Amino acid sequence: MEKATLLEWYRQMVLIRRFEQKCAELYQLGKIGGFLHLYIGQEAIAVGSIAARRAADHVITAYRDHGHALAVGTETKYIMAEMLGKATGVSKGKGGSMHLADVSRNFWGGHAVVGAHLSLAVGLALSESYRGTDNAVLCYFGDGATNIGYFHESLNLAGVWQLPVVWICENNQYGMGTAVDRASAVSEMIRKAHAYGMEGKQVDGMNVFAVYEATKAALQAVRDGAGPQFLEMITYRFEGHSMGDPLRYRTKDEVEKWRADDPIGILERHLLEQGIATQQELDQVDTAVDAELAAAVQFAEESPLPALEKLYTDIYVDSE
Amino acid sequence: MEKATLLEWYRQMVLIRRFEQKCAELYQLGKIGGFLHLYIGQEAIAVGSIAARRAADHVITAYRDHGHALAVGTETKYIMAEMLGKATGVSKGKGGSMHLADVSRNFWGGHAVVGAHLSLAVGLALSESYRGTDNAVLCYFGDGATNIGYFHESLNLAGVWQLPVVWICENNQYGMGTAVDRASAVSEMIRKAHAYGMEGKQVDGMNVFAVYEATKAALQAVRDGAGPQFLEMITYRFEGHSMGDPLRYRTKDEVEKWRADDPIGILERHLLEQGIATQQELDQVDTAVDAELAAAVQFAEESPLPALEKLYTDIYVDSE
Amino acid sequence: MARITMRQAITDALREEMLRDENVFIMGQEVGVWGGTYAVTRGFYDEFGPRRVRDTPISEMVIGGAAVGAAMNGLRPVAEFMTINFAFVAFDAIVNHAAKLRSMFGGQMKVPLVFRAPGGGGRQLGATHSHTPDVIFAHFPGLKVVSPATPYDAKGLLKAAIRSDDPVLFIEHATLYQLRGEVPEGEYLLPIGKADVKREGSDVTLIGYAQGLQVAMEAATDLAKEGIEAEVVDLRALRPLDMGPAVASFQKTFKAVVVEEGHRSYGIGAEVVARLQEEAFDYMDAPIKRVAQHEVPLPYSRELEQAALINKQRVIDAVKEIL
Amino acid sequence: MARITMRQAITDALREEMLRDENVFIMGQEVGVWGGTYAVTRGFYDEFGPRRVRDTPISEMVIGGAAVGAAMNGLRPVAEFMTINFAFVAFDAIVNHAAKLRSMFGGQMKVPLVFRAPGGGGRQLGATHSHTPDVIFAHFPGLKVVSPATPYDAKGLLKAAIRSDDPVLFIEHATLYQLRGEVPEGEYLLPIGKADVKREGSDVTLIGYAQGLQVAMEAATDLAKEGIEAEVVDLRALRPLDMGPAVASFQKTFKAVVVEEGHRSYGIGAEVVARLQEEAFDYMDAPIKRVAQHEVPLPYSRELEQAALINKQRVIDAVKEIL
Ligand SMILES: Cc1ncc(C[n+]2csc(CCOP(=O)(O)OP(=O)(O)O)c2C)c(N)n1
Ligand SMILES: Cc1ncc(C[n+]2csc(CCOP(=O)(O)OP(=O)(O)O)c2C)c(N)n1
Ligand SMILES: [Mg+2]
Ligand SMILES: [Mg+2]
Repeated sequence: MEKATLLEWYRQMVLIRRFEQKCAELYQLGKIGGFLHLYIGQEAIAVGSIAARRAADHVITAYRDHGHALAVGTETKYIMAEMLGKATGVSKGKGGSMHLADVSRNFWGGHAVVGAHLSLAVGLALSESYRGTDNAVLCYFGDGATNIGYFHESLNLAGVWQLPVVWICENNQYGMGTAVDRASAVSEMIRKAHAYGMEGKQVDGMNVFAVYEATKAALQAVRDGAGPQFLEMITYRFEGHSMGDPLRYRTKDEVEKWRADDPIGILERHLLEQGIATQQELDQVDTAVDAELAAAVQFAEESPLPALEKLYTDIYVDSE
Repeated sequence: MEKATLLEWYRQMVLIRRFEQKCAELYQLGKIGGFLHLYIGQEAIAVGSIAARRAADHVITAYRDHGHALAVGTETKYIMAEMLGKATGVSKGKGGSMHLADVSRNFWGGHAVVGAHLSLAVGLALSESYRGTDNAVLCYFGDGATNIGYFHESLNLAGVWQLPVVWICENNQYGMGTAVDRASAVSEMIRKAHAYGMEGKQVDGMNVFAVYEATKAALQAVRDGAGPQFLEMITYRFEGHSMGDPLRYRTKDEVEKWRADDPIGILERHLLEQGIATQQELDQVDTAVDAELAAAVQFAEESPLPALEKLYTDIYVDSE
Repeated sequence: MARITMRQAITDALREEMLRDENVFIMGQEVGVWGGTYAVTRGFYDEFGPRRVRDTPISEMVIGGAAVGAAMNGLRPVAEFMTINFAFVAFDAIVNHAAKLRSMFGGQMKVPLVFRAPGGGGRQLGATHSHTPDVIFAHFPGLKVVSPATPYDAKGLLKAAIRSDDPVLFIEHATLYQLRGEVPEGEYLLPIGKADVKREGSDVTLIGYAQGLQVAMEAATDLAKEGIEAEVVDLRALRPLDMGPAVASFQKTFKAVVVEEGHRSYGIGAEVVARLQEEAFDYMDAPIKRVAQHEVPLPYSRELEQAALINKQRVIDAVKEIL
Repeated sequence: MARITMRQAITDALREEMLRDENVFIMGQEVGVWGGTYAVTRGFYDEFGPRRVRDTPISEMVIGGAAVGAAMNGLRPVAEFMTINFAFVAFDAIVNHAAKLRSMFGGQMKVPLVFRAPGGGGRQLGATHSHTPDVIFAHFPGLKVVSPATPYDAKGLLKAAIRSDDPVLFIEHATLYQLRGEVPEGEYLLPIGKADVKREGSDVTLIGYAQGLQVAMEAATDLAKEGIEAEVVDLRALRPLDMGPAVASFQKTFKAVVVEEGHRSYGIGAEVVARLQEEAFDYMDAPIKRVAQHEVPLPYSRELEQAALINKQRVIDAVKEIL
């Protein structure tokens, strides 16, 4: 891995972390509305896996989508503008936190009905297979999402049609307040993959290197015609499910234990201990991220609200 | 197994077979309407498995339900009356072929939306578990039904809540015209069971003894608190999916091969070869069945149609 | 009488019914340990335990279907969809199974269950999460559909729904949870399928339910300041739909505006209009107006979303157009 | 002009569009090897192969969602639900995803797909399998909903639907597949969202679509024998709903009956009535009537089922009540 690449991963992970912290603030101030789901603790997954894709590969995820939007390279300011419901937002202010997308980067959103986007991923993969390309789809979803019918039908059909999808389950141990074992008849998500003819692989989701390598291999397998692949990323969300989570379902101890595995900390230690980067270099990255974020907030704050006439636009193509 | 029991199994299987043949005739005559799905070839499954239940155990199945209705002991004439849409039918003429039920015998129907009744089975099992009984549910469904979301959610929830259900997949190799492998990412249905924490067992569905033993063991396991069980009955439907099936999807040879395994023939040979019954005894059973069926048809034909005033009855309880 | 929130009224109804009848239990996502996403069942898990307060996976189809199965066999499930938007995934279980089994099997079984579902827009959740789709459930015979506008109604109707031997979809508008109103101490039930006059007046009839009713009430208050006395009728249930009070009022005022939060086209208002002109044709002095959501998927941005939703000014304007 | 069945017209439309545009493909249960449950795609599998004629598992959710995903990325799926009853299982994919994604993401994508679904009652399939639930889909902005009554319309509208850049739900009434009508040889498209006068007359306006339109036409023929000339308007699409021809006709006849196969309450007729009284209030001579399905889950028994459904006599009776 080149140093520049590793520093870029570090930068993205720090950017996501600070972006989320800033969003929490703006939510408290009432500037962000709706539901807000933070990605803190899971940064290594979006960053490591999306680093393994080619630009022509598709990305699609659930409502906990800020990390993926930043990792595909969408400019921070357009994402922040969306958070604030501004006309300059990626989705013109119509989508909000849960519905970021950047089709120009093959990032198809941000979807809030649990499991539904897995079926969209099947369609994206089908379109590539139909055209005979070797592009693939990275589809992210939570442990809780594996219990809905959409999951089953999507993984099965992708298997039957041997479509180019890498299914990435971000197993952060809970779906809202429900621990995996209270919602799923099996504890290991890869056991579900077996039912669709996939081997599946468990990956340390706190380690960006492990994530990168596993995704790279899975993408290669897909392109080699091995059919869909399944990765279970073992991770943890450090914050509540969304803002206003009463957090009655897990202990402080448990959270502390996982926080010791902070994915940014792991990468940081690696960079320093292996002598790949100096503390000064990392600090520079942090500073640059803070500046980018401040500029993004300013851009978003200063951006106009969508004009009321926009209410009826972008609904039908034909009538425009 | 006592001789009387075996003769009763034989009688039920012959009754189902002839009932179906008679229905095909009546359908051609326009006396039965809607869709008609015959159970011919699969008789050993309903008979063998229902023989293993206690009367307090529940039975629920899909639209291919005549065999199950007869096996639970519902009088043939009330079933035939339902086929003809008569007021004396089990469902008062409102259900038809696909919607037989006999709640007095804990037979909860006949359901035509593929997979939906698996979720009802979860509810039935929940009600027994809630009350602390050791009654169980036998839930039947096809290979094709394993691909719908209902299947996944139902088997998972039954697993999480450790409910007393025996899932009985009647794998007759096709869902309508679609062979198992063209619809399912795995060929063996028991591999799906693994994803819900069940071992599963493949059973020769043409052999009523195998079916009986497997179901008996599964029911015992459920009652012993081992959680839900999964049986894959390997079988074949000898006729089309429903009346009017163009039968373009399978070869004559394939059908012939399976017909050699006729479940009635297998039982018959066993009874004769082991000296359990004489040909004469079996012939007597056949004759009795024919008489029962003739009487049932007559009863059904002579029964009145539902009065038009019945249109608004049995919809809401409260308004009656 | 105590003034309590709609949330509290619903909590009380659930708790009272669970204490009264051992067959009543609750199932749904986050109803237990979490205490209910909208905090309606807070404390229930500790009080009633995991047997009667059942957290489920994210599996709406089986939540719907298992409730039906349990009800068929004699229990009285109160199954919660976290929001009514997710009831779409369970649509077949609701309109085909809960609603149809009794009649399809000739009355052999009954299906005494309640599906609770918070609904509605106005919380910046985006297009897929902000539906007020009540009408599409009300379309199907076999179901009962209730959606209260006040704490008093919510409590009495939910208790009646739980005791009903038929399947009831009970839609709670999420922005009304904080609304306070008077609720008496003792037990009471309200009949399902009886509309209610919430305000008397003689100049115009406003007809609404749930959030729409509250907007109509606000409009009526403002109109009164201008000397226009609106009678406000609360439908309370969408099936069975009781048009009696609305028709009676219309026969007095000769003018009506229907107020609903859902989309206008093929909405609740369309049916109310159709029935009024069927049942009180000779009293029609002017077109009956409908105030409803703009025909757009609801956007996230607050100002845009609010512009798409109903408000008292739109009701007032509609009234003035026909007065 | 050739007289062909509605089935043939739909087959021809599909085939022509597949030949014209490589991005058009078909997916659904039994569309391939079987040749379509209603024989609409017979021969397609051999002609176009498994890449473009894709048999699916019994998985309506992913049939719906995968069609959306493929459409987002530039293909033009024609996804079939074997019957519209099974579209209930895919309800979320249809009304939340196909219909909402474009607007929710600020126009970043388009979703050019067609969902085909045979619907309707009258074939003794029982309550869960006999819905005419068109109205509940038409309620949602973002979708287009089309349901033709004649072979000519079916062909021209289906071709237009496939070329539309928006998601279209195309509902085919299964009892109309055998209906014959004239269809010209060459290619033609019909605009989606334009109602059509199917019969001229001056005494009363009958408004319908699909099976309801055919029943209205039968009634009109009988009424003519008694000297009553009905004008018959075919809505053809339910969203966008074009009220122009119906309003114009009503302004001439002052009387109208809406005919639909679905349930009356919260049905298509309600919206048509509401719009007529909004747009042509001064022309209302009598209550506008609705002829629709009884509010019961459809029973299996033929006589009972027929009693619940619409027929020409009920239309004639309704007309006579207001003439
Ligand atoms: C169909 C559906 N049901 C319920 C919800 C409410 N809900 C939103 S997120 C969530 C938990 C999802 O958990 P998981 O898939 O593990 O993702 P995580 O939040 O942990 O990232 C639930 C229940 C929903 N959005 N959609
Ligand atoms: C949700 C749903 N989709 C499609 C259908 C149409 N359909 C009826 S039976 C059937 C095949 C089912 O196959 P399988 O489960 O293997 O049962 P079998 O008919 O072989 O007994 C299909 C596709 C349906 N009834 N319900
Ligand atoms: Mg999770
Ligand atoms: Mg099968």
